[in-house]
Amino acid sequence: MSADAPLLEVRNLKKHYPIQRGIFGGEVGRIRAVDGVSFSVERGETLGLVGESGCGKSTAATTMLRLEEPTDGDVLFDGVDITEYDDRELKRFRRRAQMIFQDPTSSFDPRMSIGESVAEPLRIHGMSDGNRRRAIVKDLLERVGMSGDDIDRYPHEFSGGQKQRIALARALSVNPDLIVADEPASALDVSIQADILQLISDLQEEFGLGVVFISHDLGVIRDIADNVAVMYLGEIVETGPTEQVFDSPQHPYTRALIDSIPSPNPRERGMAVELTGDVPSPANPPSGCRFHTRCPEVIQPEGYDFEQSAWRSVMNFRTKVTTRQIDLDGIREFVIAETDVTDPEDVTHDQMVDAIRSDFDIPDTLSDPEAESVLSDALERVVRDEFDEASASLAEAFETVCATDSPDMVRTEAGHSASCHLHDQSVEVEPGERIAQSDD
Amino acid sequence: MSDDPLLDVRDLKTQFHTDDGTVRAVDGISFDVDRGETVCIVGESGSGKSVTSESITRIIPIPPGEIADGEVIFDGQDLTEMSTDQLRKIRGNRIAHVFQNPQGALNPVYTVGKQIIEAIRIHKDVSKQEAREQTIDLLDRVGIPEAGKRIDDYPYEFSGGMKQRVVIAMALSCQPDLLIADEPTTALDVTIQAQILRLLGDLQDEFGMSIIFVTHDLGVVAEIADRVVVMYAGKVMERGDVYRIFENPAHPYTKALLRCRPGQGSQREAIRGSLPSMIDPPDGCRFAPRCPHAVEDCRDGDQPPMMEAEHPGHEVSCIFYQDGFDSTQLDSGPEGLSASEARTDGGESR
Amino acid sequence: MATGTDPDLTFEDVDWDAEQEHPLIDRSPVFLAQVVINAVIFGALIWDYFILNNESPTIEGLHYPAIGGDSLIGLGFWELRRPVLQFTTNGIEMTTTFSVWDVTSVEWLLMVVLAFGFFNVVVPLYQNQRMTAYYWRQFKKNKAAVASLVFLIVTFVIGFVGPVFLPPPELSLTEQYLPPMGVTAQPPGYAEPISGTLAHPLGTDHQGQDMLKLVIFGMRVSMQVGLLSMSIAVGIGTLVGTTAAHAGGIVDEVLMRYVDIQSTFPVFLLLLLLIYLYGGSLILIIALYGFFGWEGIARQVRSEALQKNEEAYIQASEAAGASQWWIVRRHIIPNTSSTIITAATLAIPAFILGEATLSFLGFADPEIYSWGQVIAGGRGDLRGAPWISTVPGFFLFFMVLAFNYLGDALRDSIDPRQEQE
Amino acid sequence: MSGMKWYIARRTIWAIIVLWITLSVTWMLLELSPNQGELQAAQQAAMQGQDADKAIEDYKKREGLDKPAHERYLSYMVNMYTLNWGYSTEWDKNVISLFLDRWPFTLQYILPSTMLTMLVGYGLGLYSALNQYDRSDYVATFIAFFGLSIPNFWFAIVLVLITAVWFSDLVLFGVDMSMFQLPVFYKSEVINTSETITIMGIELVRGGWFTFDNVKQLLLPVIVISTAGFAANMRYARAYTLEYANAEFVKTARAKGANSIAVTRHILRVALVPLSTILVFQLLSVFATGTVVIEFIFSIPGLGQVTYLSFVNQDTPVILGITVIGVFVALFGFLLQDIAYVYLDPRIDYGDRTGGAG
Repeated sequence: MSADAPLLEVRNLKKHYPIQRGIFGGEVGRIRAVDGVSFSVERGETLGLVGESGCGKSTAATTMLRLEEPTDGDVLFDGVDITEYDDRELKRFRRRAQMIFQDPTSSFDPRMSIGESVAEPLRIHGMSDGNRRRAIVKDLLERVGMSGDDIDRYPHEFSGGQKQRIALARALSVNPDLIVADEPASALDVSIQADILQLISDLQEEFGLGVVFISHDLGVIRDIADNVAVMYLGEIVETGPTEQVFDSPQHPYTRALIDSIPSPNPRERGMAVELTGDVPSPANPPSGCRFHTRCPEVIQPEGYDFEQSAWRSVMNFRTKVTTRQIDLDGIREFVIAETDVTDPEDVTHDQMVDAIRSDFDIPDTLSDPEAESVLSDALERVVRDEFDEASASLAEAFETVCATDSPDMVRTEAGHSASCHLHDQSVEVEPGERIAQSDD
Repeated sequence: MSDDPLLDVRDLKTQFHTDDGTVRAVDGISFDVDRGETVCIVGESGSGKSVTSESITRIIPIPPGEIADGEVIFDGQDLTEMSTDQLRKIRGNRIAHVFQNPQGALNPVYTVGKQIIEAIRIHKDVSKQEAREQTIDLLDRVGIPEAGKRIDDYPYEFSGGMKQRVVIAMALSCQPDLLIADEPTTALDVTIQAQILRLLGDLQDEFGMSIIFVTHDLGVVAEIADRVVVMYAGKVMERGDVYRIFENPAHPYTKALLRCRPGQGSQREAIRGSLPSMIDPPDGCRFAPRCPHAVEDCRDGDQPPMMEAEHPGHEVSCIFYQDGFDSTQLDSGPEGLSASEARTDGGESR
Repeated sequence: MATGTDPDLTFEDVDWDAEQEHPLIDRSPVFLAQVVINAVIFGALIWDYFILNNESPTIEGLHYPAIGGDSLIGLGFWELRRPVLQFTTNGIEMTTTFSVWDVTSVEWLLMVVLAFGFFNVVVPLYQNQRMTAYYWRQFKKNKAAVASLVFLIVTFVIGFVGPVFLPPPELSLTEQYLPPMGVTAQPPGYAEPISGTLAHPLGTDHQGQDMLKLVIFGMRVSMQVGLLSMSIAVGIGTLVGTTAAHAGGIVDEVLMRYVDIQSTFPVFLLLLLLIYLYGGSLILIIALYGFFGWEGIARQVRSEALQKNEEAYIQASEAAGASQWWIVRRHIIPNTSSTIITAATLAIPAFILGEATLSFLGFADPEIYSWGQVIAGGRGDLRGAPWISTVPGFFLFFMVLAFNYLGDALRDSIDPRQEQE
Repeated sequence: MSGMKWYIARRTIWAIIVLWITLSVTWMLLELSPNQGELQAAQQAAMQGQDADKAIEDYKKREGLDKPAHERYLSYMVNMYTLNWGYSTEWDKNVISLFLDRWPFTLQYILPSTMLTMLVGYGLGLYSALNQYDRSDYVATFIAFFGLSIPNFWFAIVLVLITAVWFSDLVLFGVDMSMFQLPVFYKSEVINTSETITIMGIELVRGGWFTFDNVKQLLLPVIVISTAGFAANMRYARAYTLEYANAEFVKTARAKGANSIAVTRHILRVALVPLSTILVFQLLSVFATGTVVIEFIFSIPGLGQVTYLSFVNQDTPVILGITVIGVFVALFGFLLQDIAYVYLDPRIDYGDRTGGAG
């Protein structure tokens, strides 16, 4: 154990879940819930882990505490790798690192009084004297703003906010060094959220705790975290001091996320950057930069010159062609629904091409004639059900580094780290584009 | 078109009869909605905002629910007087609903197409083929790619955001005059929420309908509302123009709500205590037990009547706006409840 | 260490290295009492089977001669067992038929089950009075269930206490087909209609056995079958269910596949087959119902335990360092107990009905006073003496009905899913 | 839909495996038990003053019991799968042809009972759930508990007492109830005679399956066996309907303006998914016991009666055959249930399990 080591350091942590089939469970694929994340937390510091649902932030929490076995990577606690711990050492570690959960209702055993629940970690770690436990629990309840007389009451007798206070008392009971809080305030009404967050930061200050605070709510993260790590699809895309990340986000995803928060000022409407589509499946994450399928700032290939929004649409089209996710019969039916044609046989090629263009919001003609010829050729082929050829020609013509190479985490000009090709010095980017904002 | 509002809710009371007593979920509220405008009903969970939205077309479960009193005038007709058969002709046709949880709002065992076609054919006398073509068109308009293919998919094959688009398409199937959206973005991620909010705005421009938008998120309110109704414990606390509500909030509750939004750092302040019992609500102003400015008179009698606050159309239910009180007192620092007093009350939750 | 606890102790003051040296084993007085009681029962059982001669009764000295004959004519049902001294007259030892308590295997089992029930249901309810009061408030709302509970308790007491004081029903050629009290009928073999009397409140059957006694002795059989089969089935079901849920993987697969197979095999046919092969003694019927009636319970317990495994309090306990055994014992089993208790309450009537059906068809032990047998015995005399078939049927019906109402109400009142709403 | 075919194929293979396992278990049980035929042979020999041991040996040779266990097992399995189920001494008939003679008598009341069980059970369950706080819900619930609790053999006796004994000489409100009197025992002659009678110029056939007389004598059996079945179905239907009655999609359907029939259809269609998984089990558990009891009480010469008598008379080949048929019917039922489930629930992933997702 070294004194300078951070309280918790996570290095390249991975958690994959196998997808099994059949009785004997042959593995046919894996869900990459957490796919190589690294960060560290100091004593007395709060790290905010933020991302959309399904980005793997909760899995990261349970894996870094070894509540689930990591697939790969190291977790250093006080400089010692906990993934190497045996059962006895793991139990000691459990005393020093505690967890708080999202749902205050289900995090208490309905058949135990809250006194028993708060005392449970004490019992588990060997305090056999009931009177001592009772004294400690009463003191704890008072410290989190409850009354010591509540000790014999049952969970259903408390409100959500109160239960979350009691959950904090339980986490504190064994005097831990680290607390991992998984969305501790998101099940609560906004009006009491602030109280719980205040309590967490008060306790953190009082006891010098390291806190990993997980949330999907950027506002909450901004209020409580010292440092923030933004997750997308199992990876961290940007990390740095909270104020810096919020004031000058360096990754397009972070920018989009911050812009998506509705502004509390009714005079500043409609400023949001709209991300198209949904988060892809972690079972089959996109190649290269995982965000490239939705990125509004995806880098254009060399030698073409057209609008970013049209480029984005062409990229979407390309993705669907490659995965053969364009259903010609469906488009034919769509044409019938939109036009006077009634017989599927009568739908012309041009109508089909137009329908696909409008479906992907691709302009009637691209501003770059060379690109337009590649695209219209590909569209023709798709309508003729020649997906492989279309896919090949599109891949050749519209190659982008975002889809081929995975970006490294680099230090940006703003002073903190992000993993995006826009900051990657080896990638040729036109001058104006490096700090490109959304185009509308 | 007349100058009358499209919807005029007057003194609506909705109750639920339970084993423990009568829950007065909505206890006499009034507001109106003009044609083409968006009215946001905002409040915490348990404030009665969802029940209000479901009482308009009486889709609350009856029993145990009951519309005990009040009028709901929609385009000149009182919906509370209507028979269920008459009301059915309005539901989905002239007033449509979108609910919070798109996961639950679609029947899992029918294709989305079948469910939208059903919505169309309930009100319009069209052939199945025609309804199908209209459905594809609707799905395309709400931004579902490859509508012609997706129409035959089951709900589980859609993501949360896409499901909500399907639900919106279903609600728009008969081009309603009024769309009631009950927390339609709460279950979604912020990025998807932004998509849905923009979609609703675009569709409103296109169809010219009015929207009642129920939410607890003031950010969303600021994003889309024309007018705002602030509810607390079954009562309206304040209503008015969105700019007034955000720039000059009148009611202590509204002020408190604005102060407890996340993202304000140390400025952020929680509202102490918790929601009163809706079975046996406190006397006087419902917010008085949690109000930092409450005085003796606040805890007597009924909820104060709506008073005009500075500007016409901006009304507030607070005795500080009545004669003999000074509403500027509300701007000063909190008094009344001391911090320790408010900390652990909370009362029994359910 | 344990004495003189500082009331101002806080969590920061604890020296965990010192605390961890203390033993973890929980030795509560209740646990010790349970061990002692079970030891006594098993000791007695061993004594009965190995030390005592198979022929001799377990408890001697409680000699109850059945006082029949002339002196007590007319007492009918009301005649009780009375201990009487044995005496010798003129060098001839006078022996009358006396009954002693030769504890049967069924009764041994019952004692174990009752002790288990007392320590694992009654004592915890007493210890957690706040929770018990909460359950009771919920349960009380269902008036029919409260009535059922009272009815069942009365039935249980009568069924178990009755046969201790009452001699078993006796065949009597002179008292056949007596109608119940207040009923006038003309049973077969009688030239004129006769009325029932107080001596036999529910009349007698075609062999002159007192109906009320048959009902009371039948209660005991039904209760034994219900409780014991239920205990076996619930025991196996809980074990298999929690094991499958907790172990997961191949263990889960194998156990649940076995459950599939067992539920495919028509239990009734299997019972007939096994009774055909091994005879229909009461203990066998109880065992068969117990060992082949648990699949449903196992499935329910498994799915409930799987659900509980997902609850945050399990994760919280794990995160606090609890062992798997701790989690199963402290969280999973207590929280699936409502499912288990409900399943148990609903399994009892099913087994009672099953045994009655078997004995109605004549597949059960003819030595046992089962209601099914009495009902079957009266089938031929429906016209002349309908009470023989109908009276025990009423009791059977109400007992099963009461258990069903009770189970339904328990499901509503102790289901934790409802508590969370 | 190839996933579905594969799923059904797998379920079929599983059914065959289960059939094999149960047959093996039955064989083992028979092996382990004292052989009745052997004992009979010995007794007979002893009574006739012959050598009992030799008689047993002869018997074993005759029945092929002297061969080693694996050969006996093999020939048993072959016989079972080739429907060579042996000869019933009691009925003096091939076991298969005995069953072929008898099954229509069972089916004729089982089929209407199944229909009644489902229609009344689901109908009443749906109705009582949709009127949850109504008095009618309490009444329906009581009816269900009544059906669930009444022992069917006793219920049959009580019905016989009322309809056959009391109605024979009861006059109620001036109406002679004897016209409603129902026969106590089933008369199979009704099926076999082909006499016709003429009432008011209309010619009526008196013999055959679909005749008034036959329906009349099946009335009580159908009522008794349906009562037991519908009660359980009603409880389940009510529980699942309640689960979905306040679901969001039902609210959505009502918000669309759907009428109560359409709303009910939405609920029922979803509730049918879990209901389909227990229906077969419910029916089987009621019918397995029910047929034996009903046919015993009403003397219906169906498979239930064959079951009862074969056990009473210890007719081993018949007992074995009945067991196989029971297992087969159950397996077939569960297979149907699996297929129905696939059709009812589009979300099913055909049994493929995914490891824990994040």
